[in-house]
Amino acid sequence: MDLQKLTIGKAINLGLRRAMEADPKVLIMGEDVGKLGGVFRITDGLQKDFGEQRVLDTPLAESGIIGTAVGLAVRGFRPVCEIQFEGFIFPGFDQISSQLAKLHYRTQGKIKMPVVIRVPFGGGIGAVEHHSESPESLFAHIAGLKVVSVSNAVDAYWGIQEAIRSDDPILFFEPKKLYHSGALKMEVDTETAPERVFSSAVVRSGSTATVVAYGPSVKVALDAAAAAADEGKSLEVIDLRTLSPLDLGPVFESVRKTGRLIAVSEAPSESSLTSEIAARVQQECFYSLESPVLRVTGFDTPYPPSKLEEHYLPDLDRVLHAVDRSLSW
Amino acid sequence: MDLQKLTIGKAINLGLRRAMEADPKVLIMGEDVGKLGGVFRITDGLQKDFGEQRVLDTPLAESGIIGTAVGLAVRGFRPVCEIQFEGFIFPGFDQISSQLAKLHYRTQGKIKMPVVIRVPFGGGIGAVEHHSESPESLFAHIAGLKVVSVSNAVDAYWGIQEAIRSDDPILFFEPKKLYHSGALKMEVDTETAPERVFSSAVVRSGSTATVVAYGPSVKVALDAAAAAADEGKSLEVIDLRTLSPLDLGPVFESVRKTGRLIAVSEAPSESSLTSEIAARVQQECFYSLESPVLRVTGFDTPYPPSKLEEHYLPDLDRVLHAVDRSLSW
Amino acid sequence: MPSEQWTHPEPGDGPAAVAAQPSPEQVIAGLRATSEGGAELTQLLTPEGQRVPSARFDRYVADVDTEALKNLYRDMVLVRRADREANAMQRQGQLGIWVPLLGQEAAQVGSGRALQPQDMAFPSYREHGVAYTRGVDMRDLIGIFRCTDHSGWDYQAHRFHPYTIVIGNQVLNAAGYAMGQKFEGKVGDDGGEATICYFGDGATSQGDVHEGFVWAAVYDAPLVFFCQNNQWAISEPTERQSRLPLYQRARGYGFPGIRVDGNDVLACLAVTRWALEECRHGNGPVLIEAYTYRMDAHTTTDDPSRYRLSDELEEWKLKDPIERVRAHLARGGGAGQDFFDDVQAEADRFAQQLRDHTFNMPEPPPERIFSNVYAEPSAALDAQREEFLSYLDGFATAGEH
Amino acid sequence: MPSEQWTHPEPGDGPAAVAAQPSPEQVIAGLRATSEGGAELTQLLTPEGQRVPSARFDRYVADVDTEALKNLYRDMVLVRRADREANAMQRQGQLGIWVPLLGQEAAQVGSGRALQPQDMAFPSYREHGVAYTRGVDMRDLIGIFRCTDHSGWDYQAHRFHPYTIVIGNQVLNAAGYAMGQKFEGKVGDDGGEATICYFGDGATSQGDVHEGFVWAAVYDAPLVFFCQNNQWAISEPTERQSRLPLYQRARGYGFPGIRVDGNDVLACLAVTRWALEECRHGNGPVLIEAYTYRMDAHTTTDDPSRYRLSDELEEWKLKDPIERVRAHLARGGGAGQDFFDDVQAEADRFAQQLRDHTFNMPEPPPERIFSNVYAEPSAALDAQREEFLSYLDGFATAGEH
Ligand SMILES: Cc1ncc(C[n+]2csc(CCOP(=O)(O)OP(=O)(O)O)c2C)c(N)n1
Ligand SMILES: Cc1ncc(C[n+]2csc(CCOP(=O)(O)OP(=O)(O)O)c2C)c(N)n1
Ligand SMILES: [Mg+2]
Ligand SMILES: [Mg+2]
Repeated sequence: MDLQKLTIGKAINLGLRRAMEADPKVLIMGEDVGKLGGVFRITDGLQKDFGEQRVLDTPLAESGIIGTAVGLAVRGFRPVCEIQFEGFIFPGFDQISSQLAKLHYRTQGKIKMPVVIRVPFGGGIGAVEHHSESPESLFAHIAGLKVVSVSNAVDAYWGIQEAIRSDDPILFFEPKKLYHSGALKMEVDTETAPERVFSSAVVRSGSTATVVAYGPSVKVALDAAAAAADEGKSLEVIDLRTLSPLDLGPVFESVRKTGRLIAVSEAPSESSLTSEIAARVQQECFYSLESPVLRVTGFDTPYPPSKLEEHYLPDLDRVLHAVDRSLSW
Repeated sequence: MDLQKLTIGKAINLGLRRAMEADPKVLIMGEDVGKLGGVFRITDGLQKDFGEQRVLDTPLAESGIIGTAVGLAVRGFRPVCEIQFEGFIFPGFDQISSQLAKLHYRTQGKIKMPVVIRVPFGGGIGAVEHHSESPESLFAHIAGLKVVSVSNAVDAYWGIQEAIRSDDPILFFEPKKLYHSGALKMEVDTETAPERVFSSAVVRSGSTATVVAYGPSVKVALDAAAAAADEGKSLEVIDLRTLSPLDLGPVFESVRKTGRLIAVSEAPSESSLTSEIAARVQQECFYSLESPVLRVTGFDTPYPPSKLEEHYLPDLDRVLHAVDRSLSW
Repeated sequence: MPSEQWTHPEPGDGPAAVAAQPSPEQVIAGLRATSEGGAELTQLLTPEGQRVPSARFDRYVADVDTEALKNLYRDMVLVRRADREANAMQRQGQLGIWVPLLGQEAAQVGSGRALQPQDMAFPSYREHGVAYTRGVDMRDLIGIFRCTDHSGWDYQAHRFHPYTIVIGNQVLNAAGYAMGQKFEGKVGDDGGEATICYFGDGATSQGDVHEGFVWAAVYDAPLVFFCQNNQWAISEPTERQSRLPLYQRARGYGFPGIRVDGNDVLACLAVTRWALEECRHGNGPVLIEAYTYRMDAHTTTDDPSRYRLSDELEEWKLKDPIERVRAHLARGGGAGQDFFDDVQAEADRFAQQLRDHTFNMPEPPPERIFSNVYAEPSAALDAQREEFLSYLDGFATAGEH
Repeated sequence: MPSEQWTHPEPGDGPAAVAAQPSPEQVIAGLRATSEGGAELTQLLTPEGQRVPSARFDRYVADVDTEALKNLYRDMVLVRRADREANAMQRQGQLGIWVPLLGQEAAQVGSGRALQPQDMAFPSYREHGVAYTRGVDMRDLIGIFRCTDHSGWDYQAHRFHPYTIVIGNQVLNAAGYAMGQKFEGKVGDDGGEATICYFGDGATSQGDVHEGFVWAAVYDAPLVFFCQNNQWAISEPTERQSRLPLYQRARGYGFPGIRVDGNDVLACLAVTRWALEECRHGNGPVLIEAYTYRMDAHTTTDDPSRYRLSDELEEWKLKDPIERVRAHLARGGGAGQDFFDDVQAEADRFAQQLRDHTFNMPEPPPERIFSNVYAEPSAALDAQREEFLSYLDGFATAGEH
């Protein structure tokens, strides 16, 4: 057993390295991913060790990155694209929705699309505009794509490898705020693969209410659960991990037990993933719910100047407030 | 009072004409909107009467259409862009989400974005790929945009004018299947403006259950209500008209009366507008709901070959089936 | 076909037909602009069927003897006949839509026949002629237009990518594929691989086409950009997209651009062979503008009389891609009436097969909606399928449907 | 500043620094490629401060006497001083990030001063020097980088659009604006209007920039595309974007492209004036490539030592845009030490004002989150705001925060 203490960022870096070692068809592509190792250093060292034909500093255009990745996949490669910040994925939206998501369906499975698009997402880093958004719901709405997110180093290390091995196109959302957090460093057993990363997982069990979250919000939910425990409330926390298709079985099970659900996400709530969770839970757990599903999310506004982000982003207090509202409904 | 019997398509055409007469800053832009009058003929005759500087046959690129419309709006124009089919809006997604939606917010209101993007959407016309989709939820999730849809000639005629007069960027979704339906021709009083088109409206009252729909699905809902009446069930039908921000007051009110809600849309259900409706209604009407909010939608797949669309699209039977499920929950 | 099909609004819609009448000056300017290819047009066969020598390109068709030319003629006749048949079947309600290639046979057959088996082609949506040269059975293609399927051939076997409808997308996909050929070391000698990518004059405005140019140039991808300038993007003439002839676009990127007579099958063959050789040997990419004309409507839902004059069509008929080969063969004694009659008869059989197949195509089953959304199954989607199928079963059982 | 700021991973991250070491040949090739502008570079002032005559462009700066040149010098010194101050303030934690313009003062001041008041400018995110020439108070600009605001000046009054971060977007927005100038009949004579649009070398790969070229060409828009080729797009050299010098990109679209020494304020002024005149008179668009160098990091979160050599920087220091004007003024007797000292003192005061302002900027109130999402109010959003504000009030009342 090879145990390594890793940040989330380093875990992805190491996972990418393992995937590249395992399969010569795996390519890394994106802006500044080569010499610089990416603006977050997630691809650090890979170009040096695998060369410029496997780690490509591409021209500056996201449609180009994704559109050529689609073609490379048709050729038999397994491209892993990095989008520098989630706010810059939009020029690539068309290639994602029109080609990447649909080629397998269009060709009745004759063309596989083993493409991973890595997207650092979310706020809390004190950045300027377009660097702190959470657009994952947009991709969850597009059929043919898989959308996942990780919240810890173990899932990051194994998840990126699972994603790269998958024959489906995957949007891989990475909680940029937590990349280099020393506090979140974890012992990762880099040899014993878990059965499957991209299913929902109960990460803390409890009985008073259920909190479902993903990506950077899992930490918020866990912090809230710890705080709630001090007040004698026992929160069950579920990390979704797969955002589309959703794996809501564990959520239904939990809600049938607790009767209450709070869904947490940094994204605006309107027509979002948390809407979907509420819609499905109210249907599947209609007679179990003791209060409506509540949502703690970013507001339905553009991402504000980041001096205001502490107000915009769900935090421990807002989650606890929602728990209280749920309990006193 | 000037009464004219109009199809939806002709009503939009006439509404565009009125708006252009009323304000010389109104421009029409898009592919084939000039001499051809658009592939659906919605801009028929406008270039002839207003000239090539007010009705622009643009180069073939949607980011270009929307990106230049943004600039024209900064200059003081009021561009009305036509996207030829909803499946071709994606190359323009970035300009919509990064500039059109955000410039007003970014500049604290100093720059207004009075741009209308007309999008023929939905299926049922026996078309090839990319010509039958319903991507409206994606735009509903983006803060800063307004998203609306019309289902009849009166709303079409007045709605397009209301949208063009608005200082906000508006995605105007038009039910292409119904454009030229003679059966839906309506007497439109072209002189007496209604107070406001873009609020939700009860279009048929009832007491057994509520059906909420928009765009082409309103007809399906109304047909279902007519059929249900024969079986002694009285369905209340609400036409959303505004999809973002939503105007759910009338829906809440109705659900408090009927206790049951069915949301209908051609779009896939996952992380969609109908998810949002379910999420909000379960919260606001928690104690009124006698059964969960049910959804009748397109499936979570790409739009299938259109020989299969009769199965894919919500129809009268599926709506009635959902009503039955709701009643027997 | 639903009655609301998008080009059939109810009649009496007013003045647009008038707007479609250009002024006499516009007529003349339009005719000149669209029918003359300019001095830089590469031509090996004149519209009259005269073989024009070309110091640069003759060697690329040195192997094209009379037999080979007859084959090219046959290809074009078959492809046109199938195109006309499909067009007719659309009128008869057997197809939802048809995208005619009429007039573009030489551009498609010439370029398609230039490909080696190991080469890859990325079409747009009008490349039925290229599909044919890649060995795609046209019966496997018709489902797209009958709306029973989104695509239908074996892409690997034929090295012919699915049709792409979203303008420009395939150019980037092709650039990626060609990069892959390069990365795999398949570029460099006579046996090397290359890729060709088809798009229209209108498409050149799309960002994706530009990005395809950038990527292919930066990665020295073995990619031939084959732009069929058929003068129109639906109702918009090429002047709405560019000030300059489109082949000149390549100048700004640092790779060659060339204009070929797109109605000259020999020139298209020669120029495309040259371009592919360049790519094969690592000197890609190359842009070819095939100067041609869309002789029919944009699609069967289009009505060109609203935006262009029949004079223009008449002008282009004189440059018909098939007629010039026939004239050349007939005049040079390479083929007699028997040959032409045989080809016509074969074409009729070819079309009849297409028709028989089309009329007898099965409807796709409802569960197809849910098939192949993902390569790895999704429990959520499986549940959706099961629910819907049992709902349908309910009707069947109840006999309601 | 959060500790997770994206360029500060925990130390000891391994071999990337090694990967950043190019070979000696790469060093030489790199130096040559980036520091020589080539034969077609328009230059009016050599790096040594020598005035080079230009038959074509001298007339565009005929009015630039010593006084005017001193003003340009002063502009550049002030702008650089403010840039350095802001950079320092970021290091001190007063700004979230800073985007330095160091080295690009001549390109920005020269082009910015070429504008007439009626002209419009669309910047990217590094154009603090252009902002200054448009009369934007740099204090109104600093909020973006302190993250208190997304933008801060009066765009109409200054005819200076908000900064645009998404690469390439503003090029299309500028094309639209310029079309508007044309549609309003503001083009055609000396008093006409024009628009200038700024973007980088990396941006040229984006589809939006291409589409901007297409639109401006097709609509004869009075638009000057001003590309500051500062040799780098973060860590990627211009070779990752193009085979050819970027000004040649214009060739494929049918409008002029020109390369100017971007470190020569006089040449930038002259060439931009020429280009604006062309546009003003209806001969637009025009592409200018200002050949310059980003002397500092991409932003304060960037570490250029990972991808480029300090030799390169040293090479470019010899071409400093301010030094050459100083040398010219000093040598020609146009200005003495007093003048330079005065300017420096003024610059220090200028920077001090910026600093004072920055340190005293108020925090934006939470309700700002909800302001100006729409021009016309939304009941749904109002409810969200009210709920949040009363939630916040709850804390205040409870004294919990
Ligand atoms: C992104 C996108 N926008 C619009 C359309 C609708 N459309 C289909 S074909 C066409 C014109 C294409 O013209 P051109 O590129 O010249 O090809 P041609 O049809 O003439 O072969 C348009 C606008 C589309 N398919 N994709
Ligand atoms: C669409 C998009 N993709 C990526 C980025 C991230 N990014 C910011 S600046 C930059 C490099 C830009 O280079 P260049 O155009 O040369 O301008 P410069 O910064 O050198 O002035 C990148 C990749 C972005 N802002 N927008
Ligand atoms: Mg065309
Ligand atoms: Mg640069």
